[in-house]
Parts: sequence; structure tokens; C-alpha cells
Amino acid sequence: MSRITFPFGPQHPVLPEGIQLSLTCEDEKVVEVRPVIGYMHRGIEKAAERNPYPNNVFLCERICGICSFIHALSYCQLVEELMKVEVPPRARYLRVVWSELSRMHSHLLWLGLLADSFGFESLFMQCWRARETVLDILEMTTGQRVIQSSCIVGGVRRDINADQARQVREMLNKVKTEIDAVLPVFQKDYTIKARTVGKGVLPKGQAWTLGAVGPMLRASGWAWDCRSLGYAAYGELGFEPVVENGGDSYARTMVRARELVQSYELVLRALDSMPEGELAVKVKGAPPAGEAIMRTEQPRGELFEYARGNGTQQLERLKIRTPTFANLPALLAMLPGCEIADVPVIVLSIDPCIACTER
Amino acid sequence: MAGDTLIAILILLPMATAAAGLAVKDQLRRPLIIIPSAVLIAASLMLLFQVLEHGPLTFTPAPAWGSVILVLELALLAYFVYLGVVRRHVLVLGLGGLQFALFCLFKFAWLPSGFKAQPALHVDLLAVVLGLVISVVGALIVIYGLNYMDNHERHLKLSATRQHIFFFFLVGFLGAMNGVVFANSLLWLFFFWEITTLCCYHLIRHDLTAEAEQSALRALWMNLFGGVALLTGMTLTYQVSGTLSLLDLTGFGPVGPVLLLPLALFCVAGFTKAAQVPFQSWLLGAMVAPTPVSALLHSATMVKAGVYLVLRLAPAYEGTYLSALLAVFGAFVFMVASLLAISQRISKRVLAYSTIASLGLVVCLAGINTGLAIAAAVALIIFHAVTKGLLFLVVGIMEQGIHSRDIEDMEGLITRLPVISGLAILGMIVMLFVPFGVLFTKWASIQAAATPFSDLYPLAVVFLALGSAAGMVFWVRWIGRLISNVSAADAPPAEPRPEPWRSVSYLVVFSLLAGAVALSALAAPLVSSLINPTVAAMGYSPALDTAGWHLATPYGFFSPWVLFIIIALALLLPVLLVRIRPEEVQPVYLCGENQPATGPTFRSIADQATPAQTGGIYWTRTFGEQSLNTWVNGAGIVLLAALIVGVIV
Amino acid sequence: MTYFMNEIAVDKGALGLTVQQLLDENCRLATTVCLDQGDYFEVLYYFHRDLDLVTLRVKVGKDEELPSISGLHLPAALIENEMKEFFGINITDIAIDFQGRMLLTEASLQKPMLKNNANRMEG
Amino acid sequence: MGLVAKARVKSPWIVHYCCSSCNGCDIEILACLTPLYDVERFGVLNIGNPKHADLLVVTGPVNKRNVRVLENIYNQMPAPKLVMAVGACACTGGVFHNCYNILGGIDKVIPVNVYVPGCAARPEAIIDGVVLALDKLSKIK
Amino acid sequence: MSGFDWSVGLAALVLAPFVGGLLRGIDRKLTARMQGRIGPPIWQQFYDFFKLIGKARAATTKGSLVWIWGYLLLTMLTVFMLFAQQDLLIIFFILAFAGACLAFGAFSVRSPYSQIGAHREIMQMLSYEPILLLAVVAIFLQTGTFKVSGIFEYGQPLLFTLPLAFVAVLIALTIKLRKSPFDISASEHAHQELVRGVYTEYSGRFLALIELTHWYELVLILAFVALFWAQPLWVGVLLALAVYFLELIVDNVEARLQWNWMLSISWAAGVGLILLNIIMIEMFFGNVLRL
Amino acid sequence: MPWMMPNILKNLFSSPATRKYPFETRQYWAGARGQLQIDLARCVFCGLCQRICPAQAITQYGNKKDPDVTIDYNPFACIYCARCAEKCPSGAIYIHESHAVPADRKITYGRNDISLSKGELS
Repeated sequence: MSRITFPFGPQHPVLPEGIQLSLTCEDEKVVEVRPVIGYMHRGIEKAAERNPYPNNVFLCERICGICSFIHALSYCQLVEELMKVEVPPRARYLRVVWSELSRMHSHLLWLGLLADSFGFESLFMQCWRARETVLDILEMTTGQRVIQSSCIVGGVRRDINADQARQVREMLNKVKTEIDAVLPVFQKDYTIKARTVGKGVLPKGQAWTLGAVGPMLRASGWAWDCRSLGYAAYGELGFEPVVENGGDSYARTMVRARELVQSYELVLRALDSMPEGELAVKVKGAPPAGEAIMRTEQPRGELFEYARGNGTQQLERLKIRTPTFANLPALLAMLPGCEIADVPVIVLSIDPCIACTER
Repeated sequence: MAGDTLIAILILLPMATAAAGLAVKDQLRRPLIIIPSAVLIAASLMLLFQVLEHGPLTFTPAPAWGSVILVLELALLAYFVYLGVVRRHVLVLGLGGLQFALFCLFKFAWLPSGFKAQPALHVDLLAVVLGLVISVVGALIVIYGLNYMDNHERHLKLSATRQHIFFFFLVGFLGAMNGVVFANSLLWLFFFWEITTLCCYHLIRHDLTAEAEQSALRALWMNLFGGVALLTGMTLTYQVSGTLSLLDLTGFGPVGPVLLLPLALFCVAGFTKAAQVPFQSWLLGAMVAPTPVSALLHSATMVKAGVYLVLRLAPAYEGTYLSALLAVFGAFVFMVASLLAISQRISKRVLAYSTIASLGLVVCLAGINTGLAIAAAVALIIFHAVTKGLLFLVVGIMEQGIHSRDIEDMEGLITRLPVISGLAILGMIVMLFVPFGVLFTKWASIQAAATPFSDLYPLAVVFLALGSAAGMVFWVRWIGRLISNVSAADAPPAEPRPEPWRSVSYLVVFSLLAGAVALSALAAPLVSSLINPTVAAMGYSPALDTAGWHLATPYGFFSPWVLFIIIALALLLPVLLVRIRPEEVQPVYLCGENQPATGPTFRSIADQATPAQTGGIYWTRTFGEQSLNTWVNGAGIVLLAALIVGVIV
Repeated sequence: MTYFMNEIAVDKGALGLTVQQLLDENCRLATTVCLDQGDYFEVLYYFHRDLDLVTLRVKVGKDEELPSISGLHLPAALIENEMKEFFGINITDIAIDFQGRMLLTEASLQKPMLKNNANRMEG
Repeated sequence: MGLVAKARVKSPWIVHYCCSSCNGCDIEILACLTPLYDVERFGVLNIGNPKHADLLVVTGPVNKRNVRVLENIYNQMPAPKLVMAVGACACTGGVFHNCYNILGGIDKVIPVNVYVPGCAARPEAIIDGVVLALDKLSKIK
Repeated sequence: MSGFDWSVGLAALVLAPFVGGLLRGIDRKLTARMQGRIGPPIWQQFYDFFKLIGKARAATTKGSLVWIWGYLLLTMLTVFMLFAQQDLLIIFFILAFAGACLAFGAFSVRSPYSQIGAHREIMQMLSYEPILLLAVVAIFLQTGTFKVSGIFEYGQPLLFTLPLAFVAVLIALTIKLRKSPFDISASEHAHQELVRGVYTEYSGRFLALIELTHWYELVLILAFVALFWAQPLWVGVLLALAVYFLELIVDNVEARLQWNWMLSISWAAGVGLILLNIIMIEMFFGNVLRL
Repeated sequence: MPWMMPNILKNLFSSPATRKYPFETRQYWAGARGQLQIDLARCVFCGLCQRICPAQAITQYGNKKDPDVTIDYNPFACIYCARCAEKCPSGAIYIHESHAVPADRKITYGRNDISLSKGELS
């Protein structure tokens, strides 16, 4: 059998980010995949040991611009845990609001990119059009579209007042209408099903042992979501993970589609039950010597952070394990045996965030 | 020279040469073969003019020849049985024994002694066209074989040459082939037919490897099966009509229904010889033989004997159920062989499948059985023999240059062996694209198939359309593999000069290419002077109008030479006018990870340089023999059964 | 946070055995954290046990070898490569070894996460 | 040739390369292509292949590994070509200025014609950048 | 071939790029509108074309450039022949040669992307060739000739008796125009796993040549569609435009499929429909050659 | 069933959603972090902004007491987090809602390029 070997990335129209998959194919079937990473590696963990700890919020936000808010949230909660700071309740609710809005924009972005990966340009446009309204909400409430910088150690920087809350509800309803127009396409369109059903299957057992997290794991039948841990205000909002059983790209699409609706409901619920009060507490001093870990649920899965303080303004160690890093082994297990045409779909089905992975 | 002398030369000279070749020293082989080859070509041309001028020739040799042939024939049949015994091959033994027994019964029990099918030989235009193909293309291939076999034996490092045996069968075969096409008496036909089977067997097993032995035995039993069918048909013909003369069968238009069964059996015999589905496997196995064998027996001549028989009998079954089913069967073979060829990466197997497909097309055209169809069939036999012979010979030279038959090893051969690759590409273009002869026949055959010759024509035309598209795939891919620009640094070293570049082999290849191109451009005169008279001689009204050297049917219009000029300009002008300066040459796109070196190399895991490989795609899972063969053979058997059963019913 | 954290201090010789026990209990590796403690490395293995965590704490001398657990648990290969690259910790027999070129290139600062390794200020 | 010069301004095809960006600017560039901003109004196509592109849009700072990729993509683009650095990181290194694997802004590697500030650069700023790039294109003879 | 045929053919050669370019521009505009965008001006294709002409020359091999010229010139030949009312079979054979030239051009560069693209290109040819040939056969069964002139002499719209063949031609059209769901060898849209498939290695003026060829191809294919309503011709032109609009809609409501889907759809549905249509002709409408 | 059909038909027959920037500029949201302005007249040169800036976009040249003390601000390095504006003790740093504009070179405001004392940003 003749072999075709070629690089897929780092610069490739399908991949928005720099990662190279060196593919070896027989006929059009992929038989070997070798990942080459490091195109996005910056060295944030080291830089975070140099900066004073409050500045790291802005650095951590920029680990990844798509899930930027949850990176900031996670870091803030980590330092709060390390320093034993209690966050005011309103801040916790606001954090949930922005987290879920981020998740909505991330999932809509992903749905669009998935559509693009199988050449469905108009669907891509439609998803991104819906997403713009979410970004408007974020810009209105936090001041910026994608990198919100509204979370700080000890609380949040911005409030959502009653007037804004009303506007947010209105705009969310608009988003919901647009989502409702788009989701049936993903769910029912024959050609989309032809491209996603049975593509990149990850059986339940394998999903767990290969370390998959987030929608990947949930699409393989595991009700495993870090939001169940009840950080921020999730414990009070009543949260149930979304689970699908197919384990293929279609199931992952469905998990994200249903999470989109779930996030919409969570935002509304959080806005309804938001207590009045302070936005932030004043944090004094430096992180004491000791360790803390923090796990939050990003749109892509579990974000695991570890910090070690030493009594100075700098952290001694900050370790960030991002969801795509955990999902990579699963991706490499799914690719061999697929067609070249399926590679973009399968790669996108893990919702890769290479900037996260390589930090 | 008298016609009967020419016939005798064409049949006996090769045989005599073959016999002499066994005796002479190796140094003398060249002149011994080249001179008679030239004589053969000249004789066949003279015969052509003779027949064109004076009409068909008939000739019955002295009765003594009949006895000679009988003795030889019995010996031959006994030899097949012997082969079955020593090779311990049940099928060969069974079929050989059956054939022997049937022949003895027929000859000695059923046929009245002294029965003569008169005339023994009959040379009409169809026969002479075939004779021309055999003698000209055959002689050229034999000449080519001289150099090829020298190289071949050098490569195999044989201690003693076996070329005398090789050329004995190869040259002798030419005489037998001429015998087949000139024979009118079915007895004579059967005799020559069996000789071709014998030559085929020995030439396939020439290299004496285990694979060659096995393939040769497969070819043998399948051809013996054909022999049995031929013999049975012959017996039945005699029982039904009391004649053994082809002229009697075809001379008076469509035959009565009782004769259809023997005709169907003759067709089955033709199918085995022409390696039609489900008998295709012997031809594919035969590709282990040295390339001149493949070129001569397995594409240009012997397999043509099969379709020749079908075509020769066409007037006899015109308008019958048999005819309609033949059309469908041929079109089906054309389609499946083309589809199977898509998955092949061994060059000679691609050529073999393509040959089967072309022969299927001839069968289909014979089945369509209209003037246009028969004209297309005759034209296809001519064009196919020249072009496919050319391609086989080119592949032979390539194979000796790179020591591989794998198309994947031919990647970028245009940079390593430019002359021979260029010839190959031209040959394939002649095979595939529009102003050339093969495409002209395809044009005519789609037209012929689209005219409602029977109720089954939609099936035939659909098969033809699918098959011709499939043909595109494997030829285009093959050309694509050849022209991929491998830089000299990446390429595995080829033998710098596999063949001295002005050698006889190249001369043969060049003359075949020139012949193919000239015949294509001059298709109209060819049609008007040779093909139309042939068709008319077979009793059909010629359907091709050649006014102004254009080709026109009642339904369509095609001007080979005008298109030839335009397309040649469209392809040649850019070659001359497009220039790129060295500084404009850029490396290929490799996602930005090009290694700054020659050839497509990218940096991959751990910054290591990794060569980008560009393999061919063969869609093996879809078109592979493993996934298709069961269906194909099943359908072929069903169609053949329908043929026989339908005829009986 | 409502989850349990068990911490087990493990000798590096017994690491493989402990990991195998955890895997048998249907745990999986969440991540590892490596700490440069001056004259030795402290490696923390975090395992998911459903939503809970189990921590293994291993001390490795700077010039000692640490056996890879990727043979037992393939997804550990990436993070082990990363540790090897960032700290120069000598992890042996990694299932997929990037030879220290996974995230860093030849031109990069080598072993960047070591405490005494000066950060390059550029840009 | 007037026609070509005029056409050049009307049809800038972009190839986008994400150096070590955080994706913030990348998704804003994609957002520019989507209905609400629709840079195809200016003839912009995200063509994805440097050999076809006129405008290289780079986000993020250059790191030690992708420096060669960036150079390669730039070299594969046929002249006339422009480079647009989008976002603080692509311009100067931004918040990653003190990361060890970062070389800095992309102008350390290839010449940059248009700098678009912002973190992440807003779509409006990117459109302004494209317009500025078109202005520069019109000056190329 | 009369002088009139010559002049119509030559006029078509001159006008086709304008029509084709404009249609492509309208295509992009309408596509943008279907996606809720404003989209480029309808002259955009011409801007692109002239811009590409003005780019610096760069190439990977000479061979690929030569084949691209062949692609253009042979496609022009088909346009000329169609408008000069020649034999449809020959026209589609030449079109196949032109398509093969595009594949050869991509094959002659040793680049994985363009070579996989070329393989898919020939797979596309395997998919649409039979449909086009059989559609010509179906037309022949109605008009009794393979010549375009015969369709005009036939006098009544072919669409009435060849509805299924027409639908099958639409499938071939989608493949030939590289629209979703069959834009597998090279997409009009940039985001494709093969980068730009067969076009990957061309830049500057050679890409412009490909663009020009596409305009000719578009005109050829739409003219073929118009033949289904050749009398009066303006209805045929409207029909072709309607079909083009339909293609745009299809392009925007489908995901890209894989080659095996394309092959099975075009062979099962496309060829099947034409076969059905031929049987319909035999049973209900009457075959002109048997009358 | 082509499920996308209603969407595209609706789009086709309604006016496009495109914001016609740069021909029409949309109202910015109140509180958007668009660009930074430093009013040197109010600045007390305490150096806090330089210290807390995560991107080191602000550089102070000279000591508070020096007569030629000045601040250099690089909008192309700025990440617009507005931390400086929040922390500035003298309220000399403002955040504007309009977005920062692109340029063909990296203009900095202050010492090297455009003078900050004009207090104007285009």
C-alpha cells in the first residue's frame, strides 16, 4: 500500500491555531498520526512566578482568549483558596453569569467552526452571528468582548445593575431565538449527520482511561462535570451535567448544543437569584506558604490549577493543566483509521485550544 | 505474388523460422528473426492489397496437409493430457482428457471419413485486417523481444540461455495466429486455436518460477475449457447443419434458432481466449511472463482471436437474443474491468484489465451488431493492438530501468527516464483522449449502443458510460504518478540507460507510437479505405461517412484531424511559450514547515526533518479485487448462464 | 469545595505499584505537578477517583531517575515529557518520548522552570 | 497598469497565521468575516494559503518554534504583499513580554506594514487596519 | 459548419468570461446575502482576476503551468464547439481531457495537498462523467442526433420528456461547479482540509487562468442546461439561471460530503435516474429512432 | 430535509445584519475599555502605573522630582485592562470607549513620539 505523509498544520486553513499533526495515510485512510506541539508555547507558568500575584489574573486570562473568563476565575479562586479569602455572594453569582456567557460564546464559536470544518459556510455564519449578541452582552457588562478582565482576586470588578440585567435578558432571548434556529440543523440535517455520526468514536471505558474531560467525556456517557463540585454559585443554582451516550462527533455536538441551552438557563437563573451586596473584598498581604488546587469547568472541560505560595507577592509555583491537554491522548487515539476528510471534524470535535494546552 | 502463396508464407514462415531458431547458434538469432519479420510485414501488406483489389481469397491446401494436421492435432491433445498428469492438475487433466475424447469421438465416430470443410482457408477483409495486426504489430514485438530477452536474462543471471525456447514459441505463435484468422474450416480453426493455447502455456511459464507455473496452468485449464466449448460447438454445428465451414454459417445472414446454441458455445470459447469475466484471472496471472509475451499474446494478438471469433460470427446471430445479451455482457465486462483496474498498482495488471475492458467493448459492439458497431469494433481492434502493444513495450523498458512493475515506483519517472516516460504518457494519452483512435471508437460505440438495437440497450449504454469514466481514473492517475516532479535527489537511482537509447527496442516503440498517432489523425481515410469495405464485406451497410476526412455518422460528427491540430496546439504552445526563471521556482506548500532543503521535506516531531510522501490513491477498499471479485465473477457467470440457457430456451 | 482529597506519600520505587493499584480502582491521572525544592524535586501525581482526587507525593533527587508511569497509563506520557523538558528531571522509559523537544526548541531556554534558571527578558 | 492597481485595492486576500496568540485576536479576525462585520465587502477572502494571499494577518507574539513558520509563510507569498500585526502581542509581545519562549512582536522576524492595537483587537480596529492596508496597497506601483 | 456557427462560437469565446465572471460575482453576492451579509460587489471576480494577473510570478514546476494552459484552452474549445453546435459527445470528451489537464497540473507538483486533490478530482470525474454522457444519450433518444444543432431543430422543450435526466444533470452540475455537498477536490470556500486542493500550488496569474477557466466552464455547463429548453431559447436561459440559483441554495444548505458519498449518490441516484428516464422514454414517449 | 433552508431564505429576503463599519459607527457600550489616555497635567509621577502594568506599556522616565520627568505610553503594548486607571491616585489616566486605532508604525505617546502633554489622542 502506498503511503502519503504530510503535515497538517501549523498553518492550515482548518486549524485556527498552530499545531501540527503529521499524518500518514494509506489511500485516504489515516494510519498514523504524530502530534507536533510547541508552536504556541509561551512559558506562562514561569512568567506567573515572576509577576506579583494580582497581575497574574491578566496573564492567566490570556492563556486562552476564548475561555478567558474562566481562566481568570479559576486563578482568582485558586489564590482565594490559598489565602483563605471569602468572596461576597453577589460576586460569586456574577462570576457564574460571566462563566456561562463565556461558555455560550465558546460553544457557539465551536459549533460554527465545526460547521466550517465540513464546509457548511452558511451555518458557520449563522452560529457566529448568534454569538455576536453574546459578545455584546459581555462587552456591555464587562467592558470588552473576548477578554473581559472583570474578575479579580477577592471578587469582581464590575456589577450588573438592574437596567443592565433587563437588557441582558432581552438580548439573551434574542440569542435563544437564533440558537433555536440553528440547533435543529446540527441535530437533524442529513449531510451533517453523515459527517459526524460514527466519526471519532470514543467508547465509554476508553474515554475515562484516556483522560478525556468535559464534553468529550460527557458525550461518552459520563455525568462528570466540575460544576457539580459547586464552586462559585453553582452549588446554589441546581446543576445537572448534560450527558450523551454516542461517544462520536455527533454526540459531542449534541452535548455542546444542550449545554448551550443549559447555560442560557443558568444565566437567567443566576440573574434572578442574585443577592445584593459587595462586589469584592479587599485582599491584603501575600499568599502564605502552602498549597492549593482548583478545578473549574471550562467550555472544553476540567481546568486543573495548582498553586504554591511562599509568603511573598510572587507565587512559588503555578501549574495549569488545561482541558485540551487532557483531551489530546483521546484525539490521538481517535484519528487513526479515519478518512482524511474526517480529520478536521474529529480534531474539532475535541474543541482543541492549543493556546491553553501549551500555555 | 499469388494470394495462396502469401497465405502460406504468413502461416508457415513463422513456424519454419521458429523451428530453425531451435537449431541455429545464438549469434545468428538476430538476423534469423529480423529478416522473416520484415518478410511477414511485407507479405501481410501485399495480401491486404490483393484482397482489397480482388476480393476474398479462398484456398484449400493439398489433402496431405489435412492428415498432417490431424496427426499433429492428436499429438497436441495428448500432450495436454500428459501435462495434466505430470503437473498433477485435475482440471487440466479433466478438460484435456475430455477434449481428447470428444475430438476422437467427433473425428472418428461422428464425422464421416473423408469429410472436408471447403474451403479450408478463407481470407476476407476482416481476416486480412487481423492478419495485418498480427503480422505487423506481432513482428515488431518479436523484434523488440530480442533486446528485451538479452536484458531479461542478464538480470536473472541465467547460466545458459533459454531464448531459443522462448523464440520458438513466440515466433511460431505468429503462424498459428494467422492460421486462426485465415481458417474457414472449423477443424483447421480448432487446430490453430489449440496451438495458441500451447504457446500461451509455454510462454507464461517461461521463467519457471512457482508463480509462473501456477499462472501457466491456470491459463491452460481456462483455455482448455474454451477448447471444449469450441469443440462442443463444432460437434453441435455439424449435427445440426452438417457443415463445418464458417462461410456457410455467416454467409446467409441470421441463422435459425437451432444453430444459436453452437454459436453461443463459440462465443464462450471466444470469451475464454479473450479473458472475459469470469475467465479474467488467467490473463492477470499471465502478466508474470516476460513483457513481449504480454504485449504479443495478451494484448495485441492472441486475446484478439477470441473477439475475432465472436465478431466473425456476428452476421450469423444478428438480431437474435444472443446478440442482445452479448452486447450487455460485453459492456458489463468493459465496466467491471475498468473499475477493477482502478485498484491496481502493478502496471502490467492495469494494462491487463484495460485490455479485458477493450475486448469487452469489442464483444459489446459485436453484440450490438449494426454497421456502425461493427465498424467501431474493427477500428478498436486495430487501434487497441497498436496502442496497447506500445504501452506494454514501454512498460517493459521502464521495468528493466527501475526493476519494478509497481506504479508507485514510477513516481516522477519523467525526471529520471524522460524519453521512455514521455513515450508512455503519449501512449496513454493516445489510449484515453479525444482526437485519438481509441476515443473515436468509444464515440462510435456510445452512438451505436444508444441506437435501440434491442430492448436491453439502456443497460449496455449505462455500462459503457460508467466504464469509460472508470477508464479515465486509472490512466489519469498513472500519468499523474509519472509526471510528479521528484527531484533528482529524492529519486531512487535508476539504471542510467536501461536500454541503449537508439536501440531496436526504442525504434519499435517509436514506430508503434508514430503508427498510432498517424492512424488516429488519418482515421477518416482509414475508415473509408479499410474499415468501411470490411464492414461491407461482412454484409453490413457502412455507417460512417468520411467526406472531407471528417467522420460522420447519421447522428454525430467528429473531425479527427481538425481536433488533432487544435489540441496539439493547445498543449504544445504552452510547452514552448511558458518559461519560468529559476528565481521564480518556489517550494511547495507544507503548512509553513518546509525544511530549507531540496525536495518536499517538513519539520515534524522533535524538529526532525521528515520527507513528505505523495503516494497514489488506489481506493482499494472500494474497487479492490477482494471487494469486487465475488460480485463480478458471480454476475459474469450469471450472464453467461443466461446466454446459454436463453439460447436453449 | 465538596470533594475528598487523599494524599499518599510514596517512595519512588513503589510508585509503579501504587499507580497500578489506583488504576485498578478505576482512577485516572488528572495531572502531575513538579516542584523544584532546591536540592530535590517533589512530584505530585493527582488522580481522579470519580470527582474526588488522590494525590501521590514523590521525592526525587536532582540526579536520580524517576520511572515513567506512561507504561501503565498512556495519557501520562505528555505530562511526563513536559516535566522532563521543564525541569530536566530524568524520567525513564516514557511511552512517547519527544526527546525534550515537545514544547521547547533548540533555541529555547532549556530547563526553564528550574528555580535558579534566569528568566530571559525580551520583547 | 491602472486596471491591476485598481483591482489590487479591491481584492485583498488574507492568510491568517496564529503565532502564539491567546486566540482572542484570532476569533476577532474570524468575527470580521462573519455577518456582523463582513470584511468581504472590501473583497477580503480568508484564503488560507500563503501562495494565494496578499495580506498576511498575524496574531500573537513570535515564539522560538513558530518563527521559522512565520518566515516561511511570508516567503511563500508572492509580491506585492503586506503584513498586518493584530493585537498587542503581535505588535510588541504585549502581556507575554517576559515569557521565556517569546521573541517579541512579529516585526522582529518579518517587516510589518500595519499594526493593530488592542487586546483583543476589536473587529472595528481590524477593519480599520484592513482599510489602512488597502491604502498602502494602492501606493504600490 | 456554417459561417454562422463560426461566428456564434467565436462570440461565445469572447463573451463567456464576462458572463461567467459576472455570474460568479452574483453567486458570491447572493451567497453572502443568504448568510446575512452584504457581500462583495458583483464585479468582485474581475477585481480578483486582475489583481492575480498583477502578482509576482512564482511557480513550483513548469509542467504544472503547461497543463493549466491546456486546461484553459481545451475548456475554451468546448465552449466554442457547444456554441458552434457541434457533437455533444465530442464536447464532453474534450471536457474530460480538460478536466484531466487540471488533474495533471496538480499531479505534476510533488505536493501532498495538490496530489490528494488531484486524486479527488479524478474521483469527481468518475462521478459526473457517466451522468453527462448518459444525459447526452437521453437527449439523443429524443432528438435523434448528438449534435447541438439537432436539439434546436427538435423544436419542443426536452425538459418535458427528460425530467429525470435533468435532475441527474443537476447532480453532475453540483460536482462540476464544486458546490457543497460535492466540493471535495477543491472548494470555493477556503476552509478545507486540503487547503485549496488542486489549486494549492498555483499563484498569481496562473490562478487567474484557473479562474478564467472556471468562468468558461460555468458558461458551458449552464448552456448545456439551457439546451433542455432550447425552443424558445430565452426560457432555456432563464432555466439555466434558475438552476444556478438552485445550486447556490443547495450550496448553502448542505455540508461537504466525502468522496464515497459523492460516488454513490451520483452513480445510484444520477445514473439511476437517467436509466429510469430512458425506460420512461421507451415506454411512454416513444424513441425517435424507432418511430 | 434541508434544515438550513428557512434560515438562508430568511436571510436572503431580509436586510443583511452587517454593521456598515467604517461607514457607520455603532454607539460604544458605556464603560467599554477602548483606549487609554494619560493627562500629564494631573499626573504626579508616582510610578504606580508602570509597576502594576501587566504588559509594561507605561514607562516613566526620571524620578518624581526631576524636572524633565515624563511618561511614555505604548498603546501597541497595552492590553487595555484598565488597572492603571483604577489604581491611579491622581486620576490622570482615563479609559475611553472608542477603540484604539491602527497605524503603520508603533507610535508611542510621550517621550519618543507624540507628545502626551497635548493630552489629545486621535
